[in-house]
Amino acid sequence: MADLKPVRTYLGMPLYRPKTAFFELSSCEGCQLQLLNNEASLLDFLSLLDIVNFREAMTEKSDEFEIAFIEGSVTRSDEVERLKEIRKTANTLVAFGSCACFGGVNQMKNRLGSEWVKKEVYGDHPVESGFARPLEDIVTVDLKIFGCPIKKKEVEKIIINIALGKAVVHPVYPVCMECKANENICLFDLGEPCLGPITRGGCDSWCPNSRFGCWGCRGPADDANIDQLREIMKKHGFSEETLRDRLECFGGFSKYTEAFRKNPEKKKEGK
Amino acid sequence: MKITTNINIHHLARVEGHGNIRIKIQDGRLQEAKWEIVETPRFFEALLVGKKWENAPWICGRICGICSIGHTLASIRAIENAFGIVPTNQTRKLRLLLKHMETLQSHILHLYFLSAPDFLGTGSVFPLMESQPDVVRRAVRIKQLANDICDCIGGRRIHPTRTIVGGFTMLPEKKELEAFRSRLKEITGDLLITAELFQTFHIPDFTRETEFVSLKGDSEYPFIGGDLISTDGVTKKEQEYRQMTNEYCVDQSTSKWARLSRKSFAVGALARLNNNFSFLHPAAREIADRFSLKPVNHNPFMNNIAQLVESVHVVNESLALVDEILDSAWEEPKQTVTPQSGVGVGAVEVPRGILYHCYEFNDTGHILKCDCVIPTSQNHANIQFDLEELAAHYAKTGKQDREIELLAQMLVRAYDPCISCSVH
Amino acid sequence: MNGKLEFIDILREKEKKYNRQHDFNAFEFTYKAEITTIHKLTQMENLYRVRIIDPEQGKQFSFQPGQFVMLELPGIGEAPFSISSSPLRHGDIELCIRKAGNLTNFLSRVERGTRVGLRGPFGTGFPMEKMEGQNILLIAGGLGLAPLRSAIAYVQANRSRFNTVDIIYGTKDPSQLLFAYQYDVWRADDITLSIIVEEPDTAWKGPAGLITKILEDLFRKKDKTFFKNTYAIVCGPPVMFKFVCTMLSQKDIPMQKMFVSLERRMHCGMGKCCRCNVGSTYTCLKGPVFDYWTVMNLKEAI
Amino acid sequence: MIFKVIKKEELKHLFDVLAAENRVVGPVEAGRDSNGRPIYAFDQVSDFNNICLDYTTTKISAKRYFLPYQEDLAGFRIDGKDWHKKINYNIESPYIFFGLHACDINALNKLDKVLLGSVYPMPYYAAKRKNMFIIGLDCIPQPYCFCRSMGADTALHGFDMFLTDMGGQYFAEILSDTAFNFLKNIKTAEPAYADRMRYIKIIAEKKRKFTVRVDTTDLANILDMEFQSDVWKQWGEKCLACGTCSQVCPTCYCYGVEETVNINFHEAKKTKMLYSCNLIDFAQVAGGHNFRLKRDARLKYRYYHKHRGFVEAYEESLCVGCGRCGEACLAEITVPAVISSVRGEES
Ligand SMILES: Cc1cc2nc3c(=O)[nH]c(=O)nc-3n(C[C@H](O)[C@H](O)[C@H](O)COP(=O)(O)OP(=O)(O)OC[C@H]3O[C@@H](n4cnc5c(N)ncnc54)[C@H](O)[C@@H]3O)c2cc1C
Ligand code: SF4
Ligand code: SF4
Ligand code: SF4
Repeated sequence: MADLKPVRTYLGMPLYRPKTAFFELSSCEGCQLQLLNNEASLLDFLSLLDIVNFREAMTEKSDEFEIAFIEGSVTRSDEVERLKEIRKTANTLVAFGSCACFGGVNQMKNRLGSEWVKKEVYGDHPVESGFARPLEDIVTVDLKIFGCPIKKKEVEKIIINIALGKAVVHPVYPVCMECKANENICLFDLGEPCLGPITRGGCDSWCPNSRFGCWGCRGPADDANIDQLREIMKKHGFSEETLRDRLECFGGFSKYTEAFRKNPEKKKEGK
Repeated sequence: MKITTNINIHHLARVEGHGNIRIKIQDGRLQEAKWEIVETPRFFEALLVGKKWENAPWICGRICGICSIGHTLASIRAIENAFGIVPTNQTRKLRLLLKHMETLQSHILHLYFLSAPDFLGTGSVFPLMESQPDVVRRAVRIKQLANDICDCIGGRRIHPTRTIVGGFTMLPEKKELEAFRSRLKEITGDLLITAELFQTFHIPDFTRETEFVSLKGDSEYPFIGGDLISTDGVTKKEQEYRQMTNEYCVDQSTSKWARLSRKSFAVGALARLNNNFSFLHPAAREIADRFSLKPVNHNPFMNNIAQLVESVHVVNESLALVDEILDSAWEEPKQTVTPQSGVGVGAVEVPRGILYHCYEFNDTGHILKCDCVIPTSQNHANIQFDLEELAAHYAKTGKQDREIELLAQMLVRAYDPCISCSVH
Repeated sequence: MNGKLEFIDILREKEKKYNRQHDFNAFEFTYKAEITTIHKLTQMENLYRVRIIDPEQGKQFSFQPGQFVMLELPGIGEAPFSISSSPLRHGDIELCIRKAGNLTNFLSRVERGTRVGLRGPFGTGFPMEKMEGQNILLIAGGLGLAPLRSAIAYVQANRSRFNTVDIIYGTKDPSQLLFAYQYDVWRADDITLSIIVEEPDTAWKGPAGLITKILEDLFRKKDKTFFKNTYAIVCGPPVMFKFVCTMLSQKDIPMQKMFVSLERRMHCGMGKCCRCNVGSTYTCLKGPVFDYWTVMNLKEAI
Repeated sequence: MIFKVIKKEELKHLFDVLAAENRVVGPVEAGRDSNGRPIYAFDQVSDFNNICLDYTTTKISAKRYFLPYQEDLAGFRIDGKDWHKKINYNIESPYIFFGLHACDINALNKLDKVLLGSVYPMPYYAAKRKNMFIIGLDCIPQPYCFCRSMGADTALHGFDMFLTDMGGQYFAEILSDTAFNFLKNIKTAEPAYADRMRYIKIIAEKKRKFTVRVDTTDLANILDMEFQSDVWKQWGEKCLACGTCSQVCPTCYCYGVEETVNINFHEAKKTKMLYSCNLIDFAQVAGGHNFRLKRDARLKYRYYHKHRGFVEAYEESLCVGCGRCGEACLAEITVPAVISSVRGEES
C-alpha cells in the first residue's frame, strides 16, 4: 500500500509511519480480523501504517518492514525458522494476542504430551507438531499486545503511541478495577467463578460486562495474588479444577499452573 | 500456443490460513495441480479431552476467528443434545439472529475484502479506499451493522461471551434491538447496490459436477440443527454426521478430507442454496434470478453469488426475527445445566458450510472424546479436483499462465476457505 | 405546578474577592507558553527556557525558589518540574529536565517554538527571607541542583544580605555535572563552590567520593558559631539528604533550619489526586519543600 | 429547619412532578445474587414503581454521579506547534437524587471538604454537586454497617430534603427553599405532636439496631504508633490489590490523569480516571522507584489516609462506615476487622 496521506506532524514533530507486516503462526487469525473490525476508524487506522504485508487481506507482499505483528503460537519447526527470519528484519517485533504472548488456547495440549495428542487426532497418519510456545521462547519480543481476542481500541492506542514515539504502557491493575467502574454485579455474587481479581486489566472487563467470568486471557496483573484467589474460589464452593481450567486456558498463568500439573515433556524440549 | 508453466503460490493471500497452490503444465498438458494445506494443527479435539463440559464452547470458539460464533453455537448445541437440554424459543430466536449476523458479516468480508479485488484487478481492498471509497464505505457499513448486532446479542463479535450452554448469560436491552431495525432496513438497499456491483463482474464460466451437502430445511432455510441432505439424494440424522463426512487423512494436507457418494463433495452457501432453494426469502430469490442462479448449480465460482443471495436472505429474515423478539416478553435467559453421560452432536451451518461438533461425556460431564468436522475440511477434496479440472481445461485452451494463476486463486477463494479452521 | 430544577453555572458563582487559588476557573487554568531556547546540558538533561506568551499573564506569574510548575504537552503528558531560574524573572522561566519517561522523552525531541501549557506555580518554596543575615549551605546531589539553582540566583541577586554562602555539589561522574558554564559566575559572586564526583575520569582534577566526604572537609574548617547561624537547603535523592541532614544535625544545626525537597508522583498539583501523599500529607500543597523536622515526622518520607 | 409529614401516596406525586422535567436517579434492583437476594444500584429512573425505597446499601456508591470513574478534564485542538485547550465540566442539566441514605450524604459532605475546600476547588465536582437535588431517605442498619461509629448515621446537611419512613407516611426534614417550593406541588401536613414523638421513637429504635462497632477512640494516634505493626503484613498477604474497595467507596477520590492523542492527530484529550491507592503503581515515579511497592504498604496507606491524615486535616475521618468496601472485598478485608487488629484486639 503506497503512501495514502502525506507525512503528518504532531506539535511540529513528524509522525513515524512504520513499514508494517502482519504474520500469523498457529492461531485462529481472529486477532488480525479484529484489526479490520473497528469499522468507524478503520481508514484512519490504516493510514497510520505503511502496510507491506498482510496476507489475510492483500496479495502483494514485501520483505522490507520495520514492525512485525505476529499472531499465533509456535508449534512446528518451520514456524521457528519463519519467526527467526522475521526477527532478523524487524526492528520491533510485536507479539499480537494471547497465543503469541503466552501460547494461547493451543498450549493446553502441552499438558498431554505431543505423541498422545497426535494419535488422538490423526491416528497413525504422521504429522509434525511440538509444544505450543509463546514467541518469547524463541526470539526477543519487543512489545506484547494481550487478549484473546485483542481489543481494537487498545491496538489503536498503541499504534498512535508508536507513531508519536511514545512508550506503550499496559495497565498494571486487575480486571476488577474496570469491572467496578462499569458497575457490573460481581460474578462471585452471581455464583460464578472469575479470574478478574488477578488478570491484567485493559479489556474494560469485557467478559464480566456480559456476566461471564474472566478466564484470564490477558495473563496476570503486575501484583496478582493468586494464592488468595484460590482461597476465595474455595470459599465460594468452586473446585480446584474450575480454577485450574481457567488458569490453564490461555497460558498466561503457566508459571502457576505448572504447580498444578507436572509437565515432564516441557523440560525435555525446553528452549 | 501450447504453454509450459510452473505455478507455485506459497501461502495464498486473502484467505484465512495457510495453503499453497502448485500447478505444472507441460506443452499445454497438465502434469500436476495441487491444493496443499500446510497449516499447523492445533489439536483442539485432543486438548479438550479430560476437560469439563463448560470449557468446550469457550475454547472451541477459538478454532476460528471468523466464525467463532458458529463454532460456539455448534459446541453448545452438541452439549445440549448430550445433556438433553432443549433451548427455549427465546434462546433459539436470539441464537438464530446472532447466527444470521455472523453469516452476513463473514459473507460481506469475503465478497468485498477478499473476493472483489480479484474482479476489480487489485491486490487488496486498500487501493479501493482511494479509488472507490463509496464501495468500501458500503462494505464497512454492512459489516459494522452485522458486527454491532453480534456485540449486542453475543457480548462481542469474536469469541462471544454471552452464549452459554442453556441459553445466554444475559439478554440485550430491547431498546438496543429496536434501534437495529431501521439500520437493517437501510442495508437492504446497500445489498441491492452490492448485487449491481457484482453484476458488472465477469464470473468465470466453469462447471464440474459434484455433490452438495448441507442441513435440510423443513419449513425454512436451515442454519442450526436438523437433518442432513445431499444433492445426490443422501439424507441422514444429525447424530449420523460421520456417515455424511467420512473423514480421512491425506499427505498433501494437514487438514483431513471428506467424501460421500463421489470422490468429493462441497458445502457452503452454494450447497445450502442448491438443497434449500425453495426456502429462500423472496427478496433473496429475486437476486438469485438476476444471476440465473438455480439449483443445482455446479459452478464453484457461483458460491460468491450464493453468498450474496444469502446475505439478502438473512437480512430480511433478521428483520422479521427482531420484530418477533421485540413482541415477546423477556424470559429467564438461561436454564440450569445438569451433566449426564452420553454423546451429543451439534450441526450448524456456518458461513463456509456445515459444521459439526461432537462430544462424548462421562457422567460428571468431562469430555472423553471430541470431534469437530469443519466445512473447509469437507471442501478441500472438492477444491483439489476442481483445481485439476480447471487447470487442465485452461491449459488446453491455451490461456496465459498469468490468467491460469489468477483463475486458480479465484477458484480457491470462491470457496472462502477457512484453512486454519479446517486444520484446527 | 413547577418541578424543573434550575441549572447552576458554577463559574458565574465564583467569588472574585479571593485570589486565583480559590477560583473554580483556576483548576485547569493553563498559561500558554513557548519554548524559546533548548540548551543541552548533559546526555540526559536539557535546559528549557519557557516564556508565557501573554505579557500580562507573564507579569502575574511570580514564584519562590523551590516551587514547581506542571508542564503539559497536549496529548503527551503533564508532569511537575521545579523552576530552575531566578525568581526575579517573571513569566520567563527555565526548567532543567531529565529524560525519564513519556513526556520528558518527547520534550527532548521537540523544537524551539513548540507551545506548552504551564500550571502553577505550586507548592512551598525555600524561605529565603528567613535566611537573610545567616550563613547558607546549599547542598545538591545530581538533579537536585535544578531547584537549587533558583535559590542560588536569589542569593546572587541579594548577595549582601547573606553571610557566607557555600554550594556543595556532587554527581556520579564528571559528564553529569549540570550548569558547568555558570560555576565561575557563582564564584565571582563570593560563593564558595565545592564539587565532588563519585567516579572520576582521567581529566577530573577535583575530589572524588561521596558528597559527605566534602562536607566533612568543609566542616573541619568551620567553628561552632558558624553552625549556630546557618541554614541549609539540601536537594537530591532521599538517601543523600538523609545522610547529609544527619551530619548537619550532629553539628547542632536545628532540623527546622534544614530544608529538603521531596519528589513524588503528581497528577494534579492541587491536593486532589492523592498521588503525592507521604503518609497522608500532600507533597504538592505542604511541600515539596519541607523542613527536615517535618520530614522526620512524616511516615514513609525517606 | 422545617418539618412536614407526607402521605405515602403523595410521594409518587412528587416523583411524577419531578421526573416530568428532570433526570431522576434512584435506587433500583440491578439483579439478584445466587441466593436470590436483590442487588441494588443507583440508576436513572422514570417510573416511580422501579425505585426501591426500602433498599439496603447499594453494592457501589453513588459516586459516579459526582465523580465519574472516567472524565475528560480538557480537550485540545492541535494546530502545528500550537494548540487550543477547551475545558468542559461535563454537566448540562441538573439531576434529582431520589433516596440517598445518610451515610452517602455524609460521604458527599466529606468530599466537599477536599474538593470544594479553600484551595483549588474542583469545578468538575462542583458543577455536579451544585446541580444535584438530593432527597435523603432513612435506612435499616445492615450487619456490615458501622456508620454510627463513624458518626455518619445521621445527615445534618448536604441534602435538600430528608424522608423518614413512619409506616403510612414520611416525616420530612426540609433544608432548601427549592425543596420547599417543590413540596407545594403535593399535599403535605405539619407534623402533629404524635408524629413528632413517633419520629423520635423510630430514630431511637434504629440506633439500637447497629450491630457492628468500630472503636475510633484515639485511632489517629494508634495508627501512627502502629505504623510498623505486623498486622499490616497479614492483611497485605490477603489483599488482591485490585482496587475494588476504592472503586465502591463513596469517599475515595484519588485519581490518575492520562493524555491521549486522537487517531486523526488533530485532537487530544486529558482524561481523569479514578484510581486506587492499592494498585501497585500508585506511588511509582519515573525511573521506576516505587514508594509503596508492597501490598501491605499500600493497604496501610489507605487506612492511614482515611483514618489519620483526613482526621488531622479536617477533624473527622474519611470513612462513613457504609461497609461497602468490606462487602465488596473478595478477600474479606473489612474496616472493623482491620482496625480492631491494629488496636491489638482479639478477633
Ligand atoms: C516537585 C517535583 C519537582 C520535580 N522537578 C524536576 C525537575 O526539575 N527536573 C526533572 O527532570 N524532573 C523533575 N521532577 C520529576 C519529574 O516530574 C518526572 O521525571 C516526570 O514526571 C517524568 O514524567 P514523564 O511523563 O516523562 O514520565 P512517565 O514515567 O511517563 O510519567 C507518567 C506520569 O507519571 C507521573 N510521574 C512519574 N514520575 C514522576 C515523578 N518522579 N514525579 C512526579 N510525577 C511523576 C507524572 O504525572 C507523569 O506525567 C520533579 C518532580 C516533582 C514531584
Ligand atoms: S466480576 Fe470478576 S472482575 Fe468483576 S469485580 Fe467480580 S471478580 Fe472482579
Ligand atoms: S475479562 Fe478476562 S478473559 Fe475476558 S477479555 Fe478481559 S482478560 Fe480476557
Ligand atoms: S472505607 Fe469502606 S466503609 Fe468507609 S466509606 Fe469507604 S467503602 Fe464505606
